[in-house]
Amino acid sequence: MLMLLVLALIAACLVPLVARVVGKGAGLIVAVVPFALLGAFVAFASIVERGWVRSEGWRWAPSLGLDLTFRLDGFSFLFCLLITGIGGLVTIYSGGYLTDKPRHERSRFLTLILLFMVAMLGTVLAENMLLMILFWEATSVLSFLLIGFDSRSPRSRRAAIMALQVTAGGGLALIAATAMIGQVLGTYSMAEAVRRGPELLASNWGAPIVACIMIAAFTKSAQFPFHFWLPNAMQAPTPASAYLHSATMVKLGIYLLARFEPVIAGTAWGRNTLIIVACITMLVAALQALRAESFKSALAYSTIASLGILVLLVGLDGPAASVAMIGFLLAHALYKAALFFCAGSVLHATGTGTLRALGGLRRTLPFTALACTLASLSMAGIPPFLGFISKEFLFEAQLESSWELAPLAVAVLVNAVMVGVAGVITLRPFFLAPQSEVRIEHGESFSLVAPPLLLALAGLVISLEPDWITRVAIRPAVAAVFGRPVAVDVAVWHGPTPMLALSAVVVAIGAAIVIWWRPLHVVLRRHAPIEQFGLERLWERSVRATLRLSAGLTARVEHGDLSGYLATAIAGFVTLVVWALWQAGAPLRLPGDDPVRLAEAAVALVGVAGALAAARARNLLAAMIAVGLTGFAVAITFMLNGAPDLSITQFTVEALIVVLLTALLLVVPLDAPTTRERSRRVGHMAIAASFAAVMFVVMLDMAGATNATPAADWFGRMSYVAGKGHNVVNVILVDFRGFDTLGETSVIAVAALLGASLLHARTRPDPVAARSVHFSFHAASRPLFWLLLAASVVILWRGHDQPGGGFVGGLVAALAFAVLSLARGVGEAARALRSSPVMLVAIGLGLAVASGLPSMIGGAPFLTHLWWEPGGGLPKLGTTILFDLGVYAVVLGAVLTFLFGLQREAAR
Amino acid sequence: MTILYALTAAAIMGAALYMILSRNMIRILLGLALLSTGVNLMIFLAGDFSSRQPPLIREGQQVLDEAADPLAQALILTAIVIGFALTVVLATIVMRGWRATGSLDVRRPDAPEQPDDPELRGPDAD
Amino acid sequence: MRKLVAALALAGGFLWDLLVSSLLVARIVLGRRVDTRPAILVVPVHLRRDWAVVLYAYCTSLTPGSTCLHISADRRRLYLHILDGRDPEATRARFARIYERRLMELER
Amino acid sequence: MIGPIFGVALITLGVAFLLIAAIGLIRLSDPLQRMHSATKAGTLGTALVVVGVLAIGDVARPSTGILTILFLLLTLPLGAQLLGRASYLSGAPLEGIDDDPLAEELEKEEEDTTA
Amino acid sequence: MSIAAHAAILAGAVALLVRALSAEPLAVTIFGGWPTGIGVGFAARLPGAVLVVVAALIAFAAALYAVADIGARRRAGGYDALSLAMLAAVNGAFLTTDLFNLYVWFELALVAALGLITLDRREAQIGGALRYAAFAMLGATAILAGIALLYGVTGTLDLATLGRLLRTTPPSVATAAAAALLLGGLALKSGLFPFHQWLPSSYAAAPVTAAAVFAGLLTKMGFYALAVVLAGLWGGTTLLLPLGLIAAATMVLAALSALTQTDMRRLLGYHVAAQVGYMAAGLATGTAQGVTAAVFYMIHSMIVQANLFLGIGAIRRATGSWNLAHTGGMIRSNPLFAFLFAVPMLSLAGIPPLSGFWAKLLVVRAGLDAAPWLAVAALLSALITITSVAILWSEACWKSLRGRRVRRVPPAMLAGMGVLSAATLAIGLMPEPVLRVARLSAAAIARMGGGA
Amino acid sequence: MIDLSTAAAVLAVPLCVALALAGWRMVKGPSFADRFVALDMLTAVAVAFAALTAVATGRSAFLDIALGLSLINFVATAAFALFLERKSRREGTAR
Ligand code: NA
Ligand code: NA
Repeated sequence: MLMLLVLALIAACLVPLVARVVGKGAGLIVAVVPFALLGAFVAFASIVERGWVRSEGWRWAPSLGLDLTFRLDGFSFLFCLLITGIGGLVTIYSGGYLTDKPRHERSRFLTLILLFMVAMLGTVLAENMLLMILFWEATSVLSFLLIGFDSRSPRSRRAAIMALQVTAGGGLALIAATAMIGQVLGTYSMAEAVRRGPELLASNWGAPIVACIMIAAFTKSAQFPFHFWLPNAMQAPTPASAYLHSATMVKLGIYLLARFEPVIAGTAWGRNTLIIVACITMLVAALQALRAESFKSALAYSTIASLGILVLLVGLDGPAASVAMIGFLLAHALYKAALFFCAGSVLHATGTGTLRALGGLRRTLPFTALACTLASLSMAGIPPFLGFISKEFLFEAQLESSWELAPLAVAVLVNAVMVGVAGVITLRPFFLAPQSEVRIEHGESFSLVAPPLLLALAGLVISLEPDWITRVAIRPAVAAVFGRPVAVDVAVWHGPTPMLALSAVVVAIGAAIVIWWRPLHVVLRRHAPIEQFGLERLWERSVRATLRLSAGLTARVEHGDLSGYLATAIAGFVTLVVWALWQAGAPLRLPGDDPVRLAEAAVALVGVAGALAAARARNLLAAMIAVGLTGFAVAITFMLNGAPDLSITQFTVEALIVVLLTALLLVVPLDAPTTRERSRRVGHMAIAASFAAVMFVVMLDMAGATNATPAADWFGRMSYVAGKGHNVVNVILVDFRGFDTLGETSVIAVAALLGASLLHARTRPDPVAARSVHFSFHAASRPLFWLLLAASVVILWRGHDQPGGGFVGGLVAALAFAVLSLARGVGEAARALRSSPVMLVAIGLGLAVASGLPSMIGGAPFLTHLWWEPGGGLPKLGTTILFDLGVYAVVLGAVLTFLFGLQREAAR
Repeated sequence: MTILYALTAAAIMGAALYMILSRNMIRILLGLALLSTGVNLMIFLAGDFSSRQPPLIREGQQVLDEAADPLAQALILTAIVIGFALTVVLATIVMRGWRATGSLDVRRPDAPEQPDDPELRGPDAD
Repeated sequence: MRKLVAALALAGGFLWDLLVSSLLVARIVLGRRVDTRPAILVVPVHLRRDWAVVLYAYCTSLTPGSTCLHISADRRRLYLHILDGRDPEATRARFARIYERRLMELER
Repeated sequence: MIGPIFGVALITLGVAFLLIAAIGLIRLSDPLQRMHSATKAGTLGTALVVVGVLAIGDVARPSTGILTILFLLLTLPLGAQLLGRASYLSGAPLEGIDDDPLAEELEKEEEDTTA
Repeated sequence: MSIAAHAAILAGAVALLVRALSAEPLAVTIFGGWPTGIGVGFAARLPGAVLVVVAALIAFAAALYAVADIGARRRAGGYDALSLAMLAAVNGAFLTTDLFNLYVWFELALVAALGLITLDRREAQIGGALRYAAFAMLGATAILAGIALLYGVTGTLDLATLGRLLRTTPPSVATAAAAALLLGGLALKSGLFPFHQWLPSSYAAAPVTAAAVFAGLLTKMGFYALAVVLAGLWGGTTLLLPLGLIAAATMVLAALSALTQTDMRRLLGYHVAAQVGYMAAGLATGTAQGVTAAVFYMIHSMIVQANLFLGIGAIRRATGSWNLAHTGGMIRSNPLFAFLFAVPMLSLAGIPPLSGFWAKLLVVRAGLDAAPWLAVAALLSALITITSVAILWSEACWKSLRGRRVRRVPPAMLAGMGVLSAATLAIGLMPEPVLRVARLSAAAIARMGGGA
Repeated sequence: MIDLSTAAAVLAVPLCVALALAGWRMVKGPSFADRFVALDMLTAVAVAFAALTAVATGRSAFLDIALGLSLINFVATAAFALFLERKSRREGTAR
């Protein structure tokens, strides 16, 4: 079976390409594929009729529980026959139907149809439920593509989306059910699931599994309250409607329910639910069928009603119900597909599908009229058509089941309506006189006529010569569904039975409906409450509500005010920390005895004062200065606590920030009164304060933890021995954790790239005129520049042993250039550099990386530094110096990129 | 002293966050710079800072005496420089934003601009 | 040699002035009532070289409560802000005596 | 023995000057006057502190200390000039100044350059 | 040139993965040759190694695509260097053995992303960049604070050592808070609700090739770190419940927001967030199965999201608009494109047998085990996503574009998309190896504290 | 013999007062010039702190900071002074 499917898949992709070459006859060629498949399946008949099951299995993704297992039993076999047989006819019909479309579209349509066929076959053959879902969802997607095939029409697109929402939503329910089954049983085998139904039901997931299966089935088979997508799906080209939306796809829900009937029956509410839903569906659909104005929508509603009947039959207990279900499934597939073909032909011929506008087509479309008549007779359940037999089965099943009469009454009524609809759709377009002239655009052709005629005749032939089909298809199917062999007697005449009497009642009421269709139709159409009853409205409303919710949500969440976003984020952080603390319930540790040192405390408080002043400042410059004050205080704090490297770096950074930010502040207004409302300010204050409070508590605990600093101690011991440096911090930066530093250097390099891109240099003359500077500064700037540059080199060189290094060296060098650019303009500073800052960055990054490479020749890891100690009073030399030099160059180049860029930008 | 430093770091972070919640881009920028200062102080607290001796091995010695935590200092140094780089990048972006819109307000409709240009075709056409 | 002497004298005067000016500021600041008479003072310059002018401005900026705010475009005048502007002539004379004269010697 | 005591004394003196400078920053009435206090007393104060450290001996290399003092002497007065001019130009309040020759000069220079 | 470089990177990444899969014990390179726990190292271990491969694949596809999207002006603006820096940052994060080093890579990614966002210097880009920068720096602060707390308590930054210490010592105030701060900061970086607001507007601002790389790499980098921290260091914490709530909210609300977006970039931006929600849901289950699901989802989602952005860039090229209302007709004018675009779209919607289905299935199954409400949220989000995808398809591919000609999509763009679509199909049809890798990854993450 | 670290700790207190006063002026203003004069003052205070730390710890490394500080902070002062001039000229508030 896998081979069949694979071949079919390949054929589905390739064969329809014929339609790009061949015109009308393409359908006939393409139909070879389904008919060949049909033949292949018929070859299995000998197995199936013995009641055997053919299984195949390959491993696919065992750890997902996904196996390529297929299972052909009577029920699948019946489906396969319908899928391939009707599929063949649909392809033929499509060839004749799509004559108005360009060839490539015809080809695409046929591809979709064949792909759909493969997907259907896969669904009914799959034994592994994940595999079934795969095909099941494929049918939904292909249905989406086919409904929207006429994609220029907004109605098609809307209908396609609606159908996808409902059926794929149902697919999700199936996925959920499958996942739960896998959860309980540890397997995704459908047979296992059905066999071990009691186990499923005994688990926690029993009811959800059954409910999800029902939802999946109801959506696919258009049961109340999910039925509304099907009439809309009639936007699909008619061959697709015939195939997907009446004969095959919509029956997948029935397939699923029938397969899981034992499990469903195991719950107290399973059968009841099926029957109630089915009855509601039937009534609603019957009513809507009478109100339908177009040929196709009348068929669509009658299809829904028929699907209701099938669900009802699944719900009823007893063997007769299974027999009836299979019989009706077959009969319906045959006559409904035929009727759809006829509807398509009428639409194709006249360009209109409105029943009231049609009439007298029997002359122009005689074969279509014949096929329609035959199929309608079957649909109406008139003997000797198959529809009659299946109706007899239906009534028998209801009488035999343990149920009350209410469903029977509904069935009678609905069947009567079916008779009425059958009458109307045959008489109205073909036999009654037209109300106005009906223009014929296309006549009949073989491709358009043969399929419906064949199907309609099949309905007659099977009922008259039922033996073969009963033996190979119906009986095995019933046995598969019911679980054991059941005697099936397919015959037109069983003598005078209660069922016959019911049939007579049905036909009588049906005849009345045909006669009074017009007034009935008009009255029903006028009746507004029925529109209200339409769940389509409800669905649309809920979709609209969802969209409104979406828009509202987006508007609320993405309001465009960054401050609101950040407030949410900070509040989120606080909430998370508080939650974590509450859950951890650990006691708060406090730092040990650690006397307050007056000077340090004062410095810290100055830092706090600066921060608070910055937060309060109305003026941006004042805020910047206050931030600088805090930076200063923190730098002094570092100094007081044994961190000279940090201190000097912090001081340098503060100075550079002043230099760079003043360029920005030069162009913007400094006075920036708050735009936050008072309440908002208070809220923000609370958020900020709560974060601060939480962090305070947490930091206390951190400091209170016993301090084990294994890595830091190691660094202290090894810095000189292994890293040849007295300054442990620098050795960590360039050697022990040189890779961090390389990453950080890359950050700076990339920042420089960004700066160069955003602040691209212009060739305009430098507008910063020297005369606007105090002459003292102008004159002193050169010596200062050299002084700072020299200092930076000293800092760089000594960094390995004394406070300093590449970072701070580079920053100080940047300050040197800042002096020059402030005093003499950017142009002169840039000239003093004798290179572009970005080039410097590139060279520096190259140096830093290169410094780590030589050792790799010896097989050591990247960034293993090499040392050369010449002795004799000469300084030791190592690749770390190269590394630090690289860092120096990157930092210098990057800062200058921004410095020059911002100053140029400010001078514009 | 530790408690006081914890308080200081927390207060700096709090003030920084309050600034970040402003609607003025430059305040946000300054707030972020301040925030990184606060966090740096926090890392400092995370290290062992019981000693006030710098982590510099004395001349002629091979091993570090009792000194402040060198690893924490190395981390902070990295953090300071990265924070500085980001502050400057942000300043550049703010500068560009000011040049483009003449506004420092961060509020703006979140629907982005739609330069629908049917003739737009070059590779750099956004 | 003479230049060296001049330079040393300049430096000495400069350091002395630094001390004096600081003490003066201290007196003002610590006084019961802050009593200043700020003024803007124009000091004529007779130096020729730019560096000398700049050095002159620099030195004046250290004397008791005075700072050079501006050097005229022709480098002929210094504009000083002084804390005690009661006797401008005396101040000018003192600058000329202590700094300008020695700078002139250095210039030669 | 003498070194440390002398050094600490010098440092104390320096700190005192710094304190005075800071007080001046508070007590003086306009930015230009405050600038006098901060830069001049500040320069001396820091210089004294550094000299004190040198006097204590074996704490720091003399070269470092001397360079520090030199740099301080170089930059603080220069900074004062720049700040003074900037304060003046930016229109900071100048208390008690009646006669302003600089304003005329700047006006003239402005005219010269635009002409 | 750029394509060749990316192909070489891809080859190197694959070699790394092979090494990771075969190396027993773990292959770690400590840069500088220092001992473990002292120096900063890269480990060729899962899941990092496989994510490096995925990242290289995405970068390779983007490089192909860039031939048509990134012209001389953008290249002069440093596009190549910036995107390579981004790739380096992401790979660094995937491979590092050190917590602080991880932070450094985040910052590198941030700066590179800012550079890419502002590549054209347009007003919206500046706004998007500012927004992104403010958020990202806030997130980085939380991360750094968390790292500081961990360092303060344990004195180490080595992930394996940290994991060992954290699992063997009872929770303290500081470590609990560190977990929370890391969760918050990394949730922000991953674009999880309610920290996701930076995502749509900054993705919408970047040139679309860059946005594709962001979608593939940026948020996943955050999520990877989240997985390493929560599942690796702590091995499940009390924060799983909040993470679950965040995940559920992200899945549902972000998908819901996507529904009504008209700008395709923003629409996909919300989907990026929603998809991270699924991964977080897997993580939030706290089970090995959940972590497996998360890793599988991550591999799938990186490829698909990047491809979707490449796709909308092609639509924009063909129709001249980002606005769904002004797009259309792609299926008729560019059928090959429509096919290549359908693959990631269907995968995003979770249609079997594409990668997204298996990913969602794994998340749902993991959710059923641990927190059924997560599974429900995942399915609800899937339904919304299907609708959103259908709308996107209907508007961009089906609808006819009135009065305007739809141009051809350049072959380079199709090539870029083709690479990723093929990858998506391959994962979908051969989920087993990927699942195996995901399972090994989950085990590797769980082992992290075991010192393996 | 004087205990140098105690001496340094004692001397740091008046220095802190100076720091606080400068900080107050910086926060208070009122003019920008005032704020930056105060920042300049802070440079001096910071240098003194560095020197005191050197005394307290006996490590010359801290005096190196003092050396750098004087140069570094001058650049900030200069940048600010020029900013003040140019800003007031731009906004027409120049004297
Ligand atoms: Na039944
Ligand atoms: Na600690």
